[in-house]
Amino acid sequence: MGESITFWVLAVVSVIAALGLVFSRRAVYSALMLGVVMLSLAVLYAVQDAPFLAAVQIIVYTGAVMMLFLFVLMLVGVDSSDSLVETIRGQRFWAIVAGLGFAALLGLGIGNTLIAAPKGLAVANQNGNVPSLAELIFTRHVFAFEVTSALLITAALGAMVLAHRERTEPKPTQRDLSRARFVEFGRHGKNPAPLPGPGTYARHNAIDMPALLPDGTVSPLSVNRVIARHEAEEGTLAPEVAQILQQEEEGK
Amino acid sequence: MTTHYLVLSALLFAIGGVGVLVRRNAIVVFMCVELMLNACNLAFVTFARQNGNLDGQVIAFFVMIVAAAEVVIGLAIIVTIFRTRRSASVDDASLLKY
Amino acid sequence: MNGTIQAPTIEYALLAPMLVVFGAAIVGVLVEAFAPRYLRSAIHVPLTLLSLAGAFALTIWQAAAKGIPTKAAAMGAVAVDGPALFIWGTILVLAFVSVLLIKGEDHFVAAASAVPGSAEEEQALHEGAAHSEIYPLVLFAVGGMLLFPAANDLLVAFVALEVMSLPLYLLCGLARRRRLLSQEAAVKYFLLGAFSSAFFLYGTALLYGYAGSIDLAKISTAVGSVGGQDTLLYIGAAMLGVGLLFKIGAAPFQAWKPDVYQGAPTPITALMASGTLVAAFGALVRVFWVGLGGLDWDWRPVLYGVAILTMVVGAVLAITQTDIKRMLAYSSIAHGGFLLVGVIATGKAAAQNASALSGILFYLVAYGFTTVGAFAVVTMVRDAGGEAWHLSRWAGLGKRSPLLAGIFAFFLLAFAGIPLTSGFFGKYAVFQAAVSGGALPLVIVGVVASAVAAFFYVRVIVLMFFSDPAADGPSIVLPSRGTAAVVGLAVLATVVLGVYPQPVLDLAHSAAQSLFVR
Amino acid sequence: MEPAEFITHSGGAIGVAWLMIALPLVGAAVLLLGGRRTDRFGHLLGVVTALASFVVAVLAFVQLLGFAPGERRRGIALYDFIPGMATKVGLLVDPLSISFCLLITGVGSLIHIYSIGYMAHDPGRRRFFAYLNLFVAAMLLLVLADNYVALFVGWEGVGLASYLLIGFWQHKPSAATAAKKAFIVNRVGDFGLLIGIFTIFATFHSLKFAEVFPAAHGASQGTLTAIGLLLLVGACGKSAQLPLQSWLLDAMEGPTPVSALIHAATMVTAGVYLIVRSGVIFQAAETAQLVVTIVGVATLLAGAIIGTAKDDIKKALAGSTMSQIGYMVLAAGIGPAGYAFAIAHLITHGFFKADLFLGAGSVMHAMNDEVNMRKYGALRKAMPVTFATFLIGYLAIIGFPLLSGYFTKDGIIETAMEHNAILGWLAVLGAGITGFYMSRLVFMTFFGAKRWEGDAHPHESPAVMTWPLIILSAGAIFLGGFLIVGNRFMTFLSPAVGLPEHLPEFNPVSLTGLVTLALVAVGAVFAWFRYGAAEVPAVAPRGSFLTAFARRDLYGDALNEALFMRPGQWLTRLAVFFDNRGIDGVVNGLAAGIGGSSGRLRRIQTGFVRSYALSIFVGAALLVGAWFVVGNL
Amino acid sequence: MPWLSTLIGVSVLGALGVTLVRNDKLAKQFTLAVSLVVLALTVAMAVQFSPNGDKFQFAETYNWIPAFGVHYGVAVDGIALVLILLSAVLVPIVVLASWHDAEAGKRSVRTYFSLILVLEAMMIGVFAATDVFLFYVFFEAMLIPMYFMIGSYGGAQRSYAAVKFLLYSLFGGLLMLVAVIALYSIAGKGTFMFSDLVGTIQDVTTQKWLFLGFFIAFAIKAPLWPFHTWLPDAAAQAPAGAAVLLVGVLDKVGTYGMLRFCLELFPEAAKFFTPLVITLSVIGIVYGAIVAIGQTDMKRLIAYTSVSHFGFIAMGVFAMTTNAGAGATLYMVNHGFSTGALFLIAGFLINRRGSQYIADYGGVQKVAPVLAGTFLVAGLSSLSLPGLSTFVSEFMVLAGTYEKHLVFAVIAATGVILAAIYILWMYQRTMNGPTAESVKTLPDLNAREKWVVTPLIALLLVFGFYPKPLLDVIHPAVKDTLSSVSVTDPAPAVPVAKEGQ
Repeated sequence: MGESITFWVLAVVSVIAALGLVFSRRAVYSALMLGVVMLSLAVLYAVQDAPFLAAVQIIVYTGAVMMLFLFVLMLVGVDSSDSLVETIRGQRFWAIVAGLGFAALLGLGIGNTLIAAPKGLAVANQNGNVPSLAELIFTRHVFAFEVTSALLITAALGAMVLAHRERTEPKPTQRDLSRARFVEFGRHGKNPAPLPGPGTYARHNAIDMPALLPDGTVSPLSVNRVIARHEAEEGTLAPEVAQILQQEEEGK
Repeated sequence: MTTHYLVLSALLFAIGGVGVLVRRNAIVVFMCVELMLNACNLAFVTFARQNGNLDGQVIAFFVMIVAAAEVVIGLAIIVTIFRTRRSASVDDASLLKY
Repeated sequence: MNGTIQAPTIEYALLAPMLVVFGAAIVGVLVEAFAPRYLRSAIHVPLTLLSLAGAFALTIWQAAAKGIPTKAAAMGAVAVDGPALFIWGTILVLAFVSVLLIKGEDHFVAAASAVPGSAEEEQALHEGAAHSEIYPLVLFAVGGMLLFPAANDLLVAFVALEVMSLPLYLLCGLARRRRLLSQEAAVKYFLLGAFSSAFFLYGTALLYGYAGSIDLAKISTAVGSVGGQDTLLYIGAAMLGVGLLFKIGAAPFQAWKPDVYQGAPTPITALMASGTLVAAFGALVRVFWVGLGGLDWDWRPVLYGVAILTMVVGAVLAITQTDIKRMLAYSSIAHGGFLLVGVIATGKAAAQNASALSGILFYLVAYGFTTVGAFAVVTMVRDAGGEAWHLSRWAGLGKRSPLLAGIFAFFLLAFAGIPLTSGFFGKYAVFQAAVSGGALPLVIVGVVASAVAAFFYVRVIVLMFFSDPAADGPSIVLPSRGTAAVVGLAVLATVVLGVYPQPVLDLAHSAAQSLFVR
Repeated sequence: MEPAEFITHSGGAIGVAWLMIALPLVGAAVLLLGGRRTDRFGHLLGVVTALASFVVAVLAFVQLLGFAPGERRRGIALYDFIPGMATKVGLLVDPLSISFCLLITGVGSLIHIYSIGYMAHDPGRRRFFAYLNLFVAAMLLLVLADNYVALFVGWEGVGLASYLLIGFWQHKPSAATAAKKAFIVNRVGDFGLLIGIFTIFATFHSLKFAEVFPAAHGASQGTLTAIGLLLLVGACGKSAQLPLQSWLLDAMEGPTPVSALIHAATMVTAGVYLIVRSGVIFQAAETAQLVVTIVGVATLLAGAIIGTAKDDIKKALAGSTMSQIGYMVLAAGIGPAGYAFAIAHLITHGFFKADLFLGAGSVMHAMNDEVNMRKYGALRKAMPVTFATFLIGYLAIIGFPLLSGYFTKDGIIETAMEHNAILGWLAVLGAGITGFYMSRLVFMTFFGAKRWEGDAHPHESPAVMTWPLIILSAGAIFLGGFLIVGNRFMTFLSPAVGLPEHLPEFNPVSLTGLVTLALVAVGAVFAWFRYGAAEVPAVAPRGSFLTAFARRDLYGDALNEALFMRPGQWLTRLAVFFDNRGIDGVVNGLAAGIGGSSGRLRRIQTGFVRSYALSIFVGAALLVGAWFVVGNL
Repeated sequence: MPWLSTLIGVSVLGALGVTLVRNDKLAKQFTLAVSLVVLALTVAMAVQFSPNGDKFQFAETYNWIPAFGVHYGVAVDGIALVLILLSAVLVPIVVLASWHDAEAGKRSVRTYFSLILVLEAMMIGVFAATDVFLFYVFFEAMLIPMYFMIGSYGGAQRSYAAVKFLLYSLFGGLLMLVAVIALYSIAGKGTFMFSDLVGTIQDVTTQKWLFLGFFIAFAIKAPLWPFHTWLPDAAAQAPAGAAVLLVGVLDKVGTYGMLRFCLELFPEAAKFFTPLVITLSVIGIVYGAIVAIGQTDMKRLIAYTSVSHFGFIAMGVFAMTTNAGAGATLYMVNHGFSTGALFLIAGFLINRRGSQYIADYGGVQKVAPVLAGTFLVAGLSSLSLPGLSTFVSEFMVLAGTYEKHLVFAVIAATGVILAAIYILWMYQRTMNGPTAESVKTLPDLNAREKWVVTPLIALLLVFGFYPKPLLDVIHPAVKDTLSSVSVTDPAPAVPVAKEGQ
């Protein structure tokens, strides 16, 4: 009975989360939804006499893989949200038709199968789940296990190939950099100093507020462009900031 | 109960499949693939109990490893193409066609 | 039962070819880590070639000296049987040839992490940087290819599939020129590959649920004995089929092939078109014949349809292609369809199965060599911006470089299945098996598709020989020794298999005679 | 009396009868292959070979006469031509063939000689003689063949020679067209003959006269009738009988000696030869015989009518030829009673018509190749020898008593009258018209006022041309009487063709004969008033409907054009269109269809990875669904 | 002595040799020498052939691909022998005729002549093959050299024509491949040797399907109506020499195949399909002739005449009487000479004037009488004038067909009239009439060209009057073929007393 309740709760949660994964505009939400699904599944694993897998699911999947996803999402730009307008003609329609059809086919197929009562894992797990799994992995499936190493090496190698760039000249020191900044200043008059920080006041303590110059006007240099763009979309952009950005735009 | 688990797994698999079809963000697409793999794992675990042997669990374990490796490669490729195109939309990668 | 685990027995000698390849790959990675940059290539190339040659020698030694084993190795995970050994030999030679091609010219990106067109890339190019990681990656892929057709259970098959595919996903994105296309190919290949392997996995899950095991042999026994769960079996088999058919590029799962073949660096395309196809077919045949052998009344009509669709789609779509690599990709799809005809040609009698299998094996060898040769020629026809892919650039090549054009024309004729080329006997062997297997209508469709396919092969010949050369036509690169060797070998194979196929047929026969171990 | 047995022969002149054919053939070969080198002596070689052939013919004739009448069918075997169909072909020397041989080589030699003069200034004279020789050889093969295949070889061979000679002045489009027309119309006849031969072969499995004729009675009536009619079609083509007559008038485009030799004296009579030679078959098929006689009568009238309206001297003579051959065919259709008259008329006609044609040639030679009789007149003084010989020929053809034509033509008319009164009276009518048009021709040419044009200076032809005329006119005078009186020829011919049940008796004052003479006289007198005494207008008056009818060859060409040429052209255009658009269109359309579907189908490959995924997804669903369906079957 | 292998081998080695010669002129002379050697060897072989001996002589059989039951098996019977002779005779003539053809487009001369020799090897091979598979191999492989000859050295539309030719033939060939495979598996003998396969297929329905597989391939090759449309394009675009080999020899493989394979392997089906095939043939005869009349391009016209002639040959093959069969075989040979002569002389003419269009000519006889004369003789042979060998064969075919299929033979015989129209009309338009301005300076045939034409015309004439040497060889083979189809000639309605019996 307990299993039933757990199942139904988690089934509903995981399906909703899965739908959320598919239909949320923001990639980050999708990622979080995926996390929810994974956690739900972890519990379901545990319920089905697979404690080891449940743990691995949480540690490896939710812990590592999801983090990787989030990391890349951040790298790619967390602010970008998908437009959900379909551009390929008929794609969404057929996708949903096929999805429903597929689900119906699988659901009906499996649902209609006469399935006997589960044999249960009591026998198989009598030495404990982990030792039994270990025995299988290191005997019957040892070859697959060994070959998996090739997979992991490939993954590491691949990541290196695509992301790592070998340095071919010495790394510039602080000294070099500051020298370069001033050379630039001398040539083009570019400000060698760091940009001004955001405005920090009693009412606002956030990076989305621009700094004020001594004359009370907004310092364009302190405006975070990414945030400004967001706010412009949402309509919460302060008018003076908007004005400045406008001016800058025209100035170009 | 087995049937219930299986239907859930089928549902998740189908949702993942639809997700691959409708989402444009490569990362989300990839997440949907992961969802499909998770659905498979659920089926494996369920069948393991159903059949009373641990093979299913072993496979699920392997799937997780494979998925991890796949994620690394996949994300590396996606990042690379993002750096080139400044876009994570899979629709933008459509020079090769017909 | 007090927690002691019996140590598994692993027949190292049997698995030696695979282990050599994997081992060399790992050594390669170590070289990458520890050897100075300027030495890496010099170590990699011989290492790779030697390991492949060694693996080949071990395969031969196994087959010739030690006889064909009758039991699965490595605790039943890997089946090193006649067909597997034959396929290994084929893959190893093709991989060897492809490696020669890889080392031949500067096909690969200087710095993969650099954004195309950026200063970094310029600089990398300027410094002559190169990714020597290619070689271990190729070795890993080849290792996967070896394992895939020998996998005796679905888990190993899945792992092998990934081991084979992951390096290829990467390699696809590493073309030196047209990097946008190359990266796009990688991303497409990767996403679709992952998508399809999910299907493969789900199929595995259902079959596991049905049979209670993932051993092909046990599934096979279950097919006859388990009742009431046929739906699981059907869906499982179908989904497994999706994963496998995707790898061989059968319609309607063929869409990735042209894009990926076009975008990938040509030597990698050659490797994929030859090695991967061979491996995937080996696995397909093993899964369908060994695992689902009892189900052939069900899968045969389905594959029938798939084969027809594949042949037609491949042949028809190729007609209007203007890119040489894309055209060859479609041609590869069509050839996949022809091979499927052989897969369907099973029968109840072992002799029939053996003849169908030997037909497929022979076809794979014939097609593999020809296709590697064809891609090798593609690498030699260059424009200012790299390979001259557009067909219009090939106009009049016959006048500019009669030898090369002649060789390419010969390959095309082999693809078209003209007698006295290897392609003819390949097609013949497969069709003959199919006819005696009762698949005559399929053969007729195949024949019509061949005629349509002949059109686009012939069109290229027309372009090369019968059209006047473009004023600023592509230049023909003087081939490196590697490329020249590849082309030479391919020509030799195409001629010899076309004129005197008997030895290879004998080999394929004796490989097929033992059929698969279970 | 039945024809005699065939006897295999060797030795003597008959044994080397093949020399008759070989000699002119060698001559032709030498002249054609030798090229310009033989220009100098080409004409002489031509004449010599023809004469040599004549000598062999005479010797063979003499040898033949040496045998008893019942042993005068001598066959000589030559070689296996077509194993299985025409094995051991050979030559047959019998009274019938030797008569032809003498005519062909005799008249042929004369015309060869005449041509030396006539063609003296033609640059292609050597070629001309080569063709003439070729003709003689082919014609001799035709009549000497002892089987239908060899006969057919000769048959088409003379057609070829005729083609070459009609188109001898090939630079004239009209000549080239006429030559082609002659060949094609002849081919229509040959088509019939060919089918006839096939029928014979299918029926008897033999084509040899010696084997077929004795067995002919065994065949069914239908078969024999069919064979007869088919052979008749062949005869119509070669002998310009209705409805295949149209080529003969056009054939006058050829040089005049050709018209004399081929299109009057010899080749056109081949049809008569064929019918007489196959007499056994015809006699067994009455229907076929009836058709033969009808064709003969129709043609003799048609030819005569055409002859009345022609201003072109050669065409008028050609009409007359048609008409005279019509007489022969009529006689040949009657059976053994008519055979001798047919062949005798054929021989005498050979002489006097050759005489007339060569005379006409002589006139044209004198008049700068003018052929329009309206531009002649009063030539009798300018060319006395020509006039005299022409006059003899004229009298012979209209059947002036005691000249050749009188005996032979009257014989035919009498026999026809006996056979069938309607045919007889129509033949009499034909004789009357002959009297008119031949008189018209003579009066317009030699009498009346000069109507010469331009720089015409008519003069008598050289001796090499006049001597043949003289010899021929001698034949025209005496030959008929010699052959007919006392049934001399009929008896001679009988071993080859048999004898009628009762021999005809020559009756100089029969009713038919008198009526015929009267009609001829009326025609001649009428012609005198119209063309001798009266002024001949320089341009032909429009004339009545009948005149127009005759002038336009009884609308034969118009009919051909409407029935065959136009629909043929239309059919050709349709067929070409159908081939390009229909059959080839289907093929190309199929190719274009595949190409087009490729162009459309490749759009499926959109380049969007999501589309590809969709196809995989849908494909997977279909695969699962299909598996279900198949699995649950 | 392995005659046939020697012939093939000499040709192949010659082809290789030609590519090695560095000098174009030398290459030509070498090719000519090789082809003459082959001719001499062929004649030497033919002399040793005994017409009443074994059916297949000079047999050689070696295992080639035991896995498929394929042998390298060659031998000749009378039919194959005369066709090999035809090939051997035509090749030197074509070589001589094509002396300058390859230079026109500035393409490789050596390749062209090498291709001719390759083709010769394959032509000999295809007629000599006694293994069905080997036959198929040659049948298909033969396309390739011809494809290159048309495509590389042909006229303006050459690539279209070449592709059409190749695809058409390939398609037919592939259908035949299916039939070949099916024949092998249904016969279940594990061998492709023709002699072992004869009579193995007993089931009539099976025979019919297999027959169709073979027949369509042959009908395309021959080409029979309505599969003919590739021929006018290919023949019109091919250089004259290639056109001669194409129409003169290659297409004969189709009718040869019908006679050898369709009849003997599937006798019941052959009988069943006889009305259909003969109908197609007759349509082809009349249709080809009518379309030929309407052509404006000389080479296309000649090609269409061949469509008509192939109708005669196919009709003769399927009439199934000794005379028709022997006639058809003889027709194959004669047609090679006759059409060969027509194409070559038309080619000489076209080379001089640079146009294939009939309308561009007129009055050539005046300026080039020898050319015109030989053209006329060739034309007359095409319209089967008695005295030329084509007559004998056409006569035999028609008479033989008439024995069994009266109506068809009569309709087919109208081809005789139509032939006169198309040939003479073409001749009139090109050679007769006033000399066209553009041809006034045309030279007459030169010595080389005369050497090309003379043997052809001589052969036409000799066999026109004395076809016995050929027929003596052909007859026993055809009789044997017909007896294996178990048909007999109809008996005469009225038996006659044969002379000398």
